Amino acid sequence: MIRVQREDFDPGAEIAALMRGRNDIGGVTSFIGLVRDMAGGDKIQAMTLEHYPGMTEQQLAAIEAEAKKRWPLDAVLIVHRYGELKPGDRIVLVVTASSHRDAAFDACRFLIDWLKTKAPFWKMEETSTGPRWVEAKDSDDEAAARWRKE
Amino acid sequence: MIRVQREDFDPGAEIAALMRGRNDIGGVTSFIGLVRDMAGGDKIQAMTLEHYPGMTEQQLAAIEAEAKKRWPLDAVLIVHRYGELKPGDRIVLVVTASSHRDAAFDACRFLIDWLKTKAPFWKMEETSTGPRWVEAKDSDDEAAARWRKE
Amino acid sequence: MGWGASPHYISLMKLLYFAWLRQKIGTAEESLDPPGSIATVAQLIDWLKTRGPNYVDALTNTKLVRVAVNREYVTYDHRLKPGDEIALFPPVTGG
Amino acid sequence: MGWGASPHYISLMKLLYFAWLRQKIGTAEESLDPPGSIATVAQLIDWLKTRGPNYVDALTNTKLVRVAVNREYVTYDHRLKPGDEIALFPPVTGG
Repeated sequence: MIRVQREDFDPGAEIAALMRGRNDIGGVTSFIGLVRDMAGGDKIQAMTLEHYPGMTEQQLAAIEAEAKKRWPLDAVLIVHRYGELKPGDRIVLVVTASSHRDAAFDACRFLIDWLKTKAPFWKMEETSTGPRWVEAKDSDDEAAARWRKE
Repeated sequence: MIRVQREDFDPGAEIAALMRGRNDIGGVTSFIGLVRDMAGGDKIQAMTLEHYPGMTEQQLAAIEAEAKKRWPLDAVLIVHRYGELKPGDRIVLVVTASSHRDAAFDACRFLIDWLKTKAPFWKMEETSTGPRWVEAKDSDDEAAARWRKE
Repeated sequence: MGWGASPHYISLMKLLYFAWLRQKIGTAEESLDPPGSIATVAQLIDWLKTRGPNYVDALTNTKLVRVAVNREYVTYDHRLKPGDEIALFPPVTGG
Repeated sequence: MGWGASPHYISLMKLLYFAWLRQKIGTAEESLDPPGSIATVAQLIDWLKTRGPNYVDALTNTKLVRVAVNREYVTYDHRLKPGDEIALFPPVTGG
């Protein structure tokens, strides 16, 4: 399941809703990404997340489908916010459930790694020296490359 | 932070409490282990978790300290229950927070892998054919061995 | 069939720009009618750069220009079809 | 110093048993006063097995018997000290 929204989300409630009525799930891994108050030595006052409506959902759905193809997952949830955020605010939630904990961990990490290099979101930070667009990180490309299949 | 308790826990509230007032955390990984309703082809009616009070806390604290030594973590939480549980009930929560998502993921997985082979808990399952003690899994030993340093 | 072999007429195309590409070009969305010789993404970008210094500024460093056609990532040699929705944007930074 | 070289007297020891080991032995905890020749965990386990068939049943397959002394894992050649808290239990299955 994927959701792209302006509103905040409650990780505990999201995880609980995903598990509701199911007693066959052995392990749930989740990742929450948050806005940090510092970046590159500068204080961050706010962050605006722009995205490409339509393509975002399509890419997230493709990433979810790929994860389900690769690992035996009982449930998947991706929630990603857009709009204006403050330091400490939640940006993204990825939840994977499986009876195999390795699968839950691997799939969760795969989802966040791929999402970071494929989902069309762009972060603009408001710093004390003005606004600036966040540059893509080589380390994110490398993290995503781990999951490439030949 | 570690906690061993009979009572259930609320993963969302635990994660929120760990983050409260902190704007410097970039990523939070968590793992929740749950009681499954089936094991080895048998229906599970209940599970009793026995533990070794005192040693449990000491082992969990040692595992937490080891994780903090290996990775740059902003926060760590381990909550483990004991006593009688039902299918679908939560058993364990591991939360790691870091500005580096690889560190958060690796540390969380390390903690659950090590905990499974070191923390003195024992599961007894109530099945339709009577009670039985869960046997330790080779796959858990192998998972823990991943993190062994030479 | 070589890519110059059969230039086809591309009627009105929808162009979308995001993030600093949007800011540099000065619009988020426009409908354009490029000449019929424009068959690929690379040709379209070259043609856009003839439209003004704002396009040159946004599109010169193609290492920083990602392209999606109809919401799927494509490479610069991708052939365009009439009615395509073409999005140009910098490397993504979500998550 | 070889491990048989200097047997020391172990006064009252606290023994703890968990899980099926506890069930087989029939108690969770006992205080015992083993003979002074008992210096290591291995010797203690051998001595315990002389105490009755319930101990033999619980302790014969040593591959399934883990040992903690004063709440830390130890190996079978670990030397015991007076006042030690010694726990015997199967491989753990938490998490």
